[in-house]
Amino acid sequence: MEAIEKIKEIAAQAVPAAKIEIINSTPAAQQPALLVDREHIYAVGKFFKEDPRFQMDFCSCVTAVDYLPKADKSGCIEVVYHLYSVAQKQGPIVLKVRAPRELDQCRVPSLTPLWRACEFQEREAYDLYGVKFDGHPDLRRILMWDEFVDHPMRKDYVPPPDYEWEPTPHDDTLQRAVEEGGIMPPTAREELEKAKKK
Amino acid sequence: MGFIGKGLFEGMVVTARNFVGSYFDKERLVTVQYPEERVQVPENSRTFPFLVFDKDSDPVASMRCVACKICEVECPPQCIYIVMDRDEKGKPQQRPKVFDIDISVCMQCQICVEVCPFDAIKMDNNYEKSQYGRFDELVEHLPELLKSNEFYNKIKPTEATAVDAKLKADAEKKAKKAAPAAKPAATAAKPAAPAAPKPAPVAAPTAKIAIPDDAPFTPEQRQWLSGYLSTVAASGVAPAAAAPVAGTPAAPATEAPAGNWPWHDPGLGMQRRLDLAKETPIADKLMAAMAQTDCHACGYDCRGYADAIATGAETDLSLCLPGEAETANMLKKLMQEAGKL
Amino acid sequence: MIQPLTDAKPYTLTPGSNGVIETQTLEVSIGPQHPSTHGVFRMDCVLDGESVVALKPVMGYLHRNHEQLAERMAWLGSMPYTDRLDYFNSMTNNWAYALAVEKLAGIKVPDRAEYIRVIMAELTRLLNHSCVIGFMLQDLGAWGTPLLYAFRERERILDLYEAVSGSRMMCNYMRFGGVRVNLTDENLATAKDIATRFPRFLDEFEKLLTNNEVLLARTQRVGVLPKELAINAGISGPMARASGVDYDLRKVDKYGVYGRLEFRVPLGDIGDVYDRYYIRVLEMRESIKILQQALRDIPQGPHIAPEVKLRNFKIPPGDGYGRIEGPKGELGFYLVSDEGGKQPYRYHVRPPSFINLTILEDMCVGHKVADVVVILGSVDIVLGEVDR
Amino acid sequence: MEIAFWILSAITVIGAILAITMRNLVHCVLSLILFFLGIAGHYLLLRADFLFAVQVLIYIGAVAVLILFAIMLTRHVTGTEGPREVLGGKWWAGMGTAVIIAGLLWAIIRKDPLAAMLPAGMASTSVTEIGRALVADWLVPFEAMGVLLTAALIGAVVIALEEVIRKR
Amino acid sequence: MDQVYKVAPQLLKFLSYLLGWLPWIGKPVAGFLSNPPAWFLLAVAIAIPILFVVSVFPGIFAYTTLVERKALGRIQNRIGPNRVGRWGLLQPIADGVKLLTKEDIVPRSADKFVHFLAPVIAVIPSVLLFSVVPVGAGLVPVDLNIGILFAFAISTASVLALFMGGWASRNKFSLLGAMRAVAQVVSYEVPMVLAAVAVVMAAGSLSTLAIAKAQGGGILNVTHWFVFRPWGFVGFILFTIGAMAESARTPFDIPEAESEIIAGYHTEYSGFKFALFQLGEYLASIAMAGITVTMFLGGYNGPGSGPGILGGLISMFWFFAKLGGMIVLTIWIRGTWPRVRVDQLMSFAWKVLLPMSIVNIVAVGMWHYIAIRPIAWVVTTLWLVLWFITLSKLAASENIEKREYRYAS
Repeated sequence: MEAIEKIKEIAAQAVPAAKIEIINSTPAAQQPALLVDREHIYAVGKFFKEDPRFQMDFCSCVTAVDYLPKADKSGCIEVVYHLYSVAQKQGPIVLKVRAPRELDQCRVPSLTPLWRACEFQEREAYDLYGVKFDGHPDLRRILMWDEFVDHPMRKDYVPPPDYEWEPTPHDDTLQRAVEEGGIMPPTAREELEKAKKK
Repeated sequence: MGFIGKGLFEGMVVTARNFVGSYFDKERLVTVQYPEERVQVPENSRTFPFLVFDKDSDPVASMRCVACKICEVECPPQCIYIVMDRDEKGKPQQRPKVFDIDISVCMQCQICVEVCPFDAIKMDNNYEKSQYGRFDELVEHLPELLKSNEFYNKIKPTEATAVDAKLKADAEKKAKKAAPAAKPAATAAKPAAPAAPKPAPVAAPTAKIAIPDDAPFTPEQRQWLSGYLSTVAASGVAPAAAAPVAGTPAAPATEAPAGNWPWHDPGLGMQRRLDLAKETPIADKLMAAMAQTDCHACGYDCRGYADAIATGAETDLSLCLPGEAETANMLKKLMQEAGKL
Repeated sequence: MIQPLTDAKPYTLTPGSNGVIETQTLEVSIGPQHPSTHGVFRMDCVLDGESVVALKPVMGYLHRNHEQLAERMAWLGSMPYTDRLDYFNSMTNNWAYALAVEKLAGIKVPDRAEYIRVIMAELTRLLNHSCVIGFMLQDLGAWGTPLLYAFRERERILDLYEAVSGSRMMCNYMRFGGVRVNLTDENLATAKDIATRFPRFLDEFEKLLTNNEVLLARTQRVGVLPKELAINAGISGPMARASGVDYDLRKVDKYGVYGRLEFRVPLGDIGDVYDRYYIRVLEMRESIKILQQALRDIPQGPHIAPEVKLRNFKIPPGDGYGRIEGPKGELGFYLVSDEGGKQPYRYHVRPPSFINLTILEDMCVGHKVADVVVILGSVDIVLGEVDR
Repeated sequence: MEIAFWILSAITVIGAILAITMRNLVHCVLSLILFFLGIAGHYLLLRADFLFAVQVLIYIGAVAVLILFAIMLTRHVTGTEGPREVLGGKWWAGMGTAVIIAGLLWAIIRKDPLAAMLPAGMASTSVTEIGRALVADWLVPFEAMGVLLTAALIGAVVIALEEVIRKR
Repeated sequence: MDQVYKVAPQLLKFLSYLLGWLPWIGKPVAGFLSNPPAWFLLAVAIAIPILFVVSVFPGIFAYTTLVERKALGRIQNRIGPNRVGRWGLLQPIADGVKLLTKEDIVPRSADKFVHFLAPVIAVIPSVLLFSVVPVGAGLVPVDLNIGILFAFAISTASVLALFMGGWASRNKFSLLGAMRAVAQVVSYEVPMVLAAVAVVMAAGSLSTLAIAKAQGGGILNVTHWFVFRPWGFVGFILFTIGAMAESARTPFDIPEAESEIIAGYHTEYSGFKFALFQLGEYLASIAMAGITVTMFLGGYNGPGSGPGILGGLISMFWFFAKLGGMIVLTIWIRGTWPRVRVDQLMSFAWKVLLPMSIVNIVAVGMWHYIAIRPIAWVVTTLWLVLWFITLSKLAASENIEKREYRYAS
């Protein structure tokens, strides 16, 4: 595998319109990624898959990361693809694509047409992060049930008050369980309420 | 190959051999008749944690736990709940008043054992913990949790021997260190080693014990706690042990009321604590750099250790065990900033 | 161009197009409570008589948001939780997570620890493969006999695990930079004993199964997965190799000390259930070879890198992906560290059994309902890992 | 014997009536099986053991099961509750048919009692006699029947296959 | 029944002798019994076989389940039931009590009447089957001259119960199970009957007693068993396979394949109805084993069997020993083999078993017409072996291939 700068150059030549940026991993991991804009991620992916120098035929891992807005920069949801080549036994090429955090704008093109491996993983990213993958053949929730409303892996997700009573009173969850009507045995509820009155 | 059915026939030979073998060959019949027969569990086998104490005569006083809450913080499923014991003035004692482990939540990962700096919590190998209830029955409290060091030596001889040796070496080292450091007046009164006997519990009975507002409790817990402490104090259960044990110091020098240190909360992060202590004298800043567990791993409580450093009575900056290197580095930095180092 | 997408549409199970199916089809929900879905897993099948015309896997019944749990605790805190992913192979799960963290933090693992890890991983592979074959035969209706033989052998391996790590299944054994406790000579002797004994068990197992005509008739040319689809769908592990995909991370990445050990990677040609069964048998035989080499070569030395702290372990900001060849396939961890670095900002598991399920429908359509459970059994899923 | 005859007759008649009046198709067939059983019992009463076995084997074991199998593959098995109106308003046609058949039967039996038609000893040694009759005396018709049935079978297979091929 | 009718007066006399000691009613009862009227004799003669069948065979069923569980356990390197009584001997009773006290659940949308009727009907044919099984020399509950045919006729009726249970439960798995059961039982009937035809041709009678009698004699009453003839051996295997399929035993247990369709037609049954289904199934299986023994394994014949009290007892011993052997064989197979698929089951029945059973009938013909035994042995054996090889090659070519595996370089 060439150095990441070289790869970026090759990809930029192949898809001239694409805006590609290099993002570094931890110093030790040595897995720098290519951040591609939404419009061209499909083309770049297709290039890496089909180009004889890379032949990235194996899309190993697809996931999303939620970056909350910070003081200096706005937040985003980042979808990460780890590509490997089975044919040439090389990799990874890490592709990243970013979408705004707002649910209605949070959409990126699906790479499922390129790699079937993305089918379930993109569904998972949709389910847990609310990223809509345009062109996905069957974009439904996969881990959460169909009636579930929110996307639980987002960093600003607030779990609903369906706390199941747990005997260790080690934090304020117990308090919440009383106030919000979590699931607990009636005896425990009585005791808690008695203690509260006192 | 051969005729069709040969493989089927060979399979039947295999099962027949196993059928017969199960009557004669112990290798084939691995089942044991459980309640009557038991498999010897390996020494390393672990189930749920217990707390080690050293002296059979007084388990509570001789328990190794100092309620530093490291395990509570590190426990992945958060099944440990610790309330530190305090005397009537609200001064922390070096042991837990409440130590609960919810074994319905505990996942037997033994991370609490690994992180404990005092070798106070160890893994049991008793797997027969079934109960008839789903809730309170599955919470183990201090009395059930306390097991003697002999018991520990019995179930895990190799490990316990090593632990004992280490504790002994530590104690000796501490003792040696304490001897030359005994010159300054402030330190002389401080307890010498964590392994030394703990200060006795609450002395004089008082009518009402109020839990300080900054103690890490929910209002409800606080209310309950203060009520409980008051009753304990009033009924005079504790005073029996009031006579000072050898080596037990008198009350620490810093008798300032346990209050008005907003950073004195182990739940806060280092940065947050330092922020809270921004406009305060150096001693308070030093205190804020500590882990706030009042675990006495250093030989003081957090206040005392900070004062000792500030006055120059204590020069070793790496004594805060719960705070680990983070605290040590910060202490060094603060001291450098204050120009004392 | 971003194509506009209508909201997630409710899916319907009307099979085929232009009136291919005329007779009344039967929609059967196999699972979530079903003897051979290996847990709480559901397959919505449309049957034409006994033949499957459409099948949708439905999962998530065991979803516990493992990733979010991990994002709320320190790096070490997730280690015992990885045991619960694929509860058959906690050792390899530990390794995968430790490997990913070591990759991010740049920790060098001592040699002895690497060898211990290889020993444990290969024992896990033996354990997993033999049990999977047992479960598959259970699905085939063999009344648990092969399964219990596999369990009999697994028992010895689990005893070793307990002696080493303290627990039989939830080992929590690996640490960043090594393993938690060193192997004693006694443990090594036990492992050697297992390695010498296992081939005998495999011979017996094969005699019971490999030439069994019923098994052959039930598994050959059933659930065929072509090589191209296997690669494209990200299938990994024995399942991919049964389809002829030459991709074994032990050979490709040479992580740990696999580069120093000699072994071969068996490949199938057809990719049906029988190939998946037999590739596992062959892999077990290779694993025994690896075990013997590792037990022979294991050096003395520390079992854990001394500089790695247990508490307040920190990783510099950035991300990284570490993967190993688990018994079920490529098990990877994608980790992101934030400022502070005391806990993962993002923690993602790439579970092999989840991704291997992608092509379940492709493999099942056209076969009988009895084959569906066998195909599922040959995929080798553990719901703890699928649902996380 | 007399009592057995009446009981069996009652079973037969009730089975027959239920078979045509039940709403639920499956119940109809189950009633039909009851009817077949009654008939089989009559055979047994007449000491026609072989016929009894054949009745059970073929009518219950094969015919009824085939009907059930066919019903099971259809969509609407159950109707609403209550007896069904047989023949609509044309009950008189059915009654007329029944009366005519009963009359004919009565006339035939009166003229030439069945007992007289049977060869002596036939009733008791059924199997051997039947076997001999089928493959010795009536060999040609028997074989012809066999060929006919085989042809019918092949025809059915061809029709079914055509359906399958057309689907593909 | 005829035999019982003959010994009934003696039996009653003995009984009257016993009861004569009783006060009050002893005398009149003894008088009545020692000189019984004809109708009472008949009633007793009818009642005794019925009582025998109804008490002995369910008992065998109960302990078959225990033996099955024990043997399967040992095959799988487990211990098996051993908690209720010594060696788990009271386990069947505990099971019975458990099933009796369990809640009887009927699905809300089920066809209640048919759902109720199905387990009842499941038991009746199975019990009736025993009426033609000779358990000892001349000891058969009813010596029908169409015994074998009767057995087949009755056993087909059992499929009705499966159908009713599966259909009435209104459960898709039940329905699938019922469909499988019906298809399976109907198709396996054919090769089974044809395999029996060979025996009937050789014995020259449909009566089970006559067939058993025909296998007596020879060295130690053993050598004349039909299983020791080429056609008999093949017939035995064919019939055993057919019987196992008919009673849905592994590897033909697809109507209740637990890994595929939960429990098939009895998915929605619980408590005692479930027990009745099991009872019917096991009884049918045992009865089929009994008929197999009668037709191929010499029935009650064995060293020492014969008429008279002692011979009769020995013959009973041999019958039950062989029956036990057959039961153990089915258990052994159940512990070893996987299950076949439904289409394979069908194609096996129609493409292998059916031709083979027809071939077997031809072999019996040859045996009958070749007077010199050694030649008959050679010719029939050759004929059967040739056909077997051809058919197995044909069957194997469809499904089974030999594979070679390569290693990545």
